[in-house]
Amino acid sequence: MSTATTIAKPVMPAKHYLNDNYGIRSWLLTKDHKRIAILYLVSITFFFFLGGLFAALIRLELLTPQGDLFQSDTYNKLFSMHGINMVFFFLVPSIPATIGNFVLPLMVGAKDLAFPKINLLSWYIYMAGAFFSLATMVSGGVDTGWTFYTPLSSGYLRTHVALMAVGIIMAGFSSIFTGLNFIVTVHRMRAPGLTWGRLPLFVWSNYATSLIMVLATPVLAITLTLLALERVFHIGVFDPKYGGDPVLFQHMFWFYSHPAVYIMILPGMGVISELITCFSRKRVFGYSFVAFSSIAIAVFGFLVWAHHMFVAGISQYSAMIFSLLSMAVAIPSAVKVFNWTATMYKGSITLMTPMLYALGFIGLFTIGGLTGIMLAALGLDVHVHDTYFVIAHFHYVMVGGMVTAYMGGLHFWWPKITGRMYPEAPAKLAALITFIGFNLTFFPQFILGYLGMPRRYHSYPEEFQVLNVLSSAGASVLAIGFILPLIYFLWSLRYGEIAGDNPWGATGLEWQTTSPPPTHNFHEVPVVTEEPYAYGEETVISGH
Amino acid sequence: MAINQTTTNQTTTTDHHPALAHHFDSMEQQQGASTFGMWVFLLTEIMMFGGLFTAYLVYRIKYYDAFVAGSTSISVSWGFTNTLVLIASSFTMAMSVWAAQQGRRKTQVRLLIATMILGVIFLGVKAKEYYDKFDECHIPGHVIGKGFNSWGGCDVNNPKLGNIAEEIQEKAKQAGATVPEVSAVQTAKQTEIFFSFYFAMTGLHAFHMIIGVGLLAWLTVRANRGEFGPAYYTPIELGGLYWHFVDIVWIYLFPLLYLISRHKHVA
Amino acid sequence: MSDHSQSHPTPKLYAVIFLSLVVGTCLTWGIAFANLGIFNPVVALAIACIKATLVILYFMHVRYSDRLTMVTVGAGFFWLLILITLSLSDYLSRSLITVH
Amino acid sequence: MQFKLPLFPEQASTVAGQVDAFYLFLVLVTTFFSLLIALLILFFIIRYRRRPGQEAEQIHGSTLLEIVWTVIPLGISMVIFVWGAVLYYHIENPPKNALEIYGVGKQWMWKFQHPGGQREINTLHVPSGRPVKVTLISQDVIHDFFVPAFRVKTDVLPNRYVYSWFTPTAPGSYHLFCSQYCGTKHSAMIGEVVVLKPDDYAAWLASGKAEGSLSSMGENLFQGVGRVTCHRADSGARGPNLLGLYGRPVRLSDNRVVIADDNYIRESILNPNAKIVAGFQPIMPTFQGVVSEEGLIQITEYLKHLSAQESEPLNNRSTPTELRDNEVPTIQQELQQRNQPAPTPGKQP
Repeated sequence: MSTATTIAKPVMPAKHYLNDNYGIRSWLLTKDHKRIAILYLVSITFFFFLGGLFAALIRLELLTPQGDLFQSDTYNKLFSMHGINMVFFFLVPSIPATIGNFVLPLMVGAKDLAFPKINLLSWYIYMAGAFFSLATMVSGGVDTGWTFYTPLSSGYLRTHVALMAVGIIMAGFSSIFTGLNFIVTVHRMRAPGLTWGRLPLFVWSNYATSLIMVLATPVLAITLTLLALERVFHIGVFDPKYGGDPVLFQHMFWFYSHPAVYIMILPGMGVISELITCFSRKRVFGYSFVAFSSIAIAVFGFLVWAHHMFVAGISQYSAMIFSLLSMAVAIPSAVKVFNWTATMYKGSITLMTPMLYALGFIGLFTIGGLTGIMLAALGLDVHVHDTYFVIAHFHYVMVGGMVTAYMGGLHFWWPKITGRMYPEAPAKLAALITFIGFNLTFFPQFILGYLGMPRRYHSYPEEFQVLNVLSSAGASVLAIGFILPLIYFLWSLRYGEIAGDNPWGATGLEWQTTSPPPTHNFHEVPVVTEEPYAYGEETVISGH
Repeated sequence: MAINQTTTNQTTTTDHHPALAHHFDSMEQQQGASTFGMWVFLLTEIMMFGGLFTAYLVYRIKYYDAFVAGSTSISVSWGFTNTLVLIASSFTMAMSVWAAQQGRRKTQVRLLIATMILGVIFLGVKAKEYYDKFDECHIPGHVIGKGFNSWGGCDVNNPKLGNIAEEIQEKAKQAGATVPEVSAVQTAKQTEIFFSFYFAMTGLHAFHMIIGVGLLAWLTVRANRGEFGPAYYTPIELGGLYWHFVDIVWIYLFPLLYLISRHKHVA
Repeated sequence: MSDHSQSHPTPKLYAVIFLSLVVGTCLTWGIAFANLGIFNPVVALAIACIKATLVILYFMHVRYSDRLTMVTVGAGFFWLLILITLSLSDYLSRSLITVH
Repeated sequence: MQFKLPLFPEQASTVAGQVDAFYLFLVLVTTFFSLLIALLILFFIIRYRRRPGQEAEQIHGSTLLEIVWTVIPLGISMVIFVWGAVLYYHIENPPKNALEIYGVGKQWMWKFQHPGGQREINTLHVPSGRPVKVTLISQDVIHDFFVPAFRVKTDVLPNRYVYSWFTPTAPGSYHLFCSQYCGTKHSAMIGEVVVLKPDDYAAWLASGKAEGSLSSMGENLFQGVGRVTCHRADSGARGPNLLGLYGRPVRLSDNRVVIADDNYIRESILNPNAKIVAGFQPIMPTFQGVVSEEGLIQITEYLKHLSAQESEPLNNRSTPTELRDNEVPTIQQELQQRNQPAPTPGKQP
């Protein structure tokens, strides 16, 4: 363990948020944002692996074209539950509710989030939603797909759609409360001297995310409420049988679900900004451009939803407007990628695990983003819409982007959260395995999609088998890449090296307190006097 | 924001108000945060009702005649009364916030109770309206309402019970036009979707009202204990914001649901 | 941030607002029975907007609040407008298309 | 299963090549930028790896660079948008002279009807070398008509006609997929599109059994439900004359003008009140639940047929429209004169 470090060996602080008090009550009734973050971490990890299990079964089924492993109904449930669990119970809360919850108050130098009780409430609502989701699964699952398109979901399926809708509405409210808390905290709780221009980019991106959560999620809530009412009482709002318009459901659904894509990716972008600067020992290139591009993405993200509906029967004029606006959203994303790359220029780069994830993110997100432009391009979307091309695209953004960033962030702040280091060698290996497995899984799906394999197919024509086998093989590699961290993170809780306050030599207020931080975060109110990422004039930040 | 001087002794400046939470530096900050938080919450409420309004607009354009017929069949005088009741309750609510700022405990409690009573009156009227609709079988949904029959009402044989098709013909006759029966029957059937929106929108609104009344009851108890005064009146202010928001929603619901093209059908 | 506590409206102002709201309601009600063609909903919504603005500015104290609150309120209505206009842009332009 | 790994689906329609060209361009753009970023990163991590005694050089940014990498992607994305939009417009709007075929999607099969009355299930025969317009509607949930080899796709909605058109180029058999998730047997809702040489197509049509052309079946239906008594040609008729209606602009009682296309006719049958022709009373009963989707298609086809026979101007007749022909510039003046393949009915192979 103890390698030759020149500085005195770091020690654990005597009193911190983890040993402040003990017992199940101290966790379940805590108002400490750090403990709530841990509660969230545990819950979403569960859903991540549950969703992953469904994904594994899907890939297993698709090994052969005949659809011989599961009944088609079972398969339909598998991909629906995979999508629902991953999107609503893992991706949406992932970075904001765990890393964001933990780090954001520290970053702005606050003692807690503005509304600690609401923060705890949001976790309970999430758990209630999770309970509904699990109850649905236990009682047979739903087979609507995560998109719940009417009239299939409202009138034709005999599964517990309404129950699942309630679960998702609850998960939605939990993210509304998280967003609300973040917005107020960033506005009202910043430490003295911490102006908007000095906020870490992670805070900016979480702020932008929160805006979307607050503005878009209620529309999902009302849409799914109407869907549930439609299903239970047949009120006729979305069902053509009673005079409703199924395309309206799609409009309202995507008004949330497109911005929700940015809920899922923006926090990841924030993490990457922190990682790239830290491991390049550099200020971020073009701070204000990166910061404002987050806001721009959040705002533009609301104007493009119907690019999911180009072939769904919307008017051609409308389709062109939405396509044009979709192009606009690509610009701020491109600006971010270029700025991150430029940040590394003339840096002093070390390839620690978080940095590996960050670099993986940039590459995969670039591909994911550019294929997104392909999908927003009208003439091409007609062909690739609802094929595996779409699947590949959003997994490049969601897994290659968000999950990679999440893993990077988790490694980066792990010492702050637990006070101990993760083991570097297996972590690097896991990062590599993830990267390779990911590309092997999803790159073939681009080709599959262009060849015309529609999504949500239980059986498929034989000529698609080669690519599907490749993809399934990749998935098994990917699974190892995700299980490995679970093992060594747990291991490190007990056996990891003591990290010290600032193992990375990073800037940012969260590194100026102890690891793990005390319950009230700072022993004295921090005062900010310089820009973020002031890696140039490094004063050696000692423990005390 | 952006207080740039380095204030070091923030925790010891003022005497500690009992309502000040540990993670805030001052009552000012706490109040600012709470009020702003409430506004952000109202933002989500706007979007939630907004989704319904959008769907409503789409169908209003699509089934305009049916929306006119549906709208005509609900009682405009009850809606008008309820609007006045709600506006009055907003007024008393605003006044009770003022009373809290002035530190007048008694006035404050009385005004809160008045607001609550007005809220309950509103809900009572709403219940009466719902009952009427129920009586006339203007209940949407192929489960609860068993669907509209071809006349848009309970019973073809008893046209007095909210027979929309009959009403359409009647009103047209008064205006000097004739609407054939087949046509009236079709429109009557389509009013079902209007009633879906009528119940969804007023129902969601009434749900907010019920929560609001509960909130007011809690505030009244606290106000009666004398918790609010010039130094600390945030909860009552937040309750007020919520109540006024619910009022605003109704201000839009009233013309959208009750007043679609009333003139056509008045002699 | 401000010290807005002393500039809150007085009961007299509240009463004036209340009366204008009542007048607005009566106006909406009265006008609904006059035939203004397509201007009926326009007028009704215009009055509703004025009433809502009065409530927001005075009863909800936005007129006496900081810019942040105003921006928040504005953002709410702006996003609502996005939802409505872009959705309707589809529905209203569908009939423009003549499929041969 | 043989081990071949194609990167493109077959090209079997006129747009396929255009879509592939666009796709290649986009792939090129994507590859260029991905490689650019990847190579830059690779270069930086090697060139600027941490070495003792070498500090990072602090750079705040460069507005010029920011403008450059805002404007260049913006320019490229505008090119993509325009190219895509032009292509989309082409893919979405069928030419006037297209051969019309009707399709109904239901859980979980496709049913097609040819103008001559031939029906098929899950297989669609089309001639090569001429545009084919498939008018589609769903009987239950949303389906999607997707032929990868043609690069066309359209969601098939309940309650509304949608269109898909293509000009097949190469004879052969191609996949037809339902690509909108539609329930249990979504992945079994597949079929094939068989492209035949025009001669073969004519032969195929002749060999098919049909109990009469679509429009004659429509005529039967039309008379069966008694509409012929309402929609007579003389001026005393209770309903508008339907002769020559199809494809024309109709002035409605609220002064709007709509084109009497498939969706209008369908709506008028099912929901006659919605769009009432000026000068007529809304007295037509609804036929919701009386006429099936396929029946509706037949009636539409019958009305089309009526219009196609009617080539002279309709100025002095009790027309459904109060517009005069000279007020109507170009809309659908020339209706498709289908070269109906020889009279088919009743021929058994």
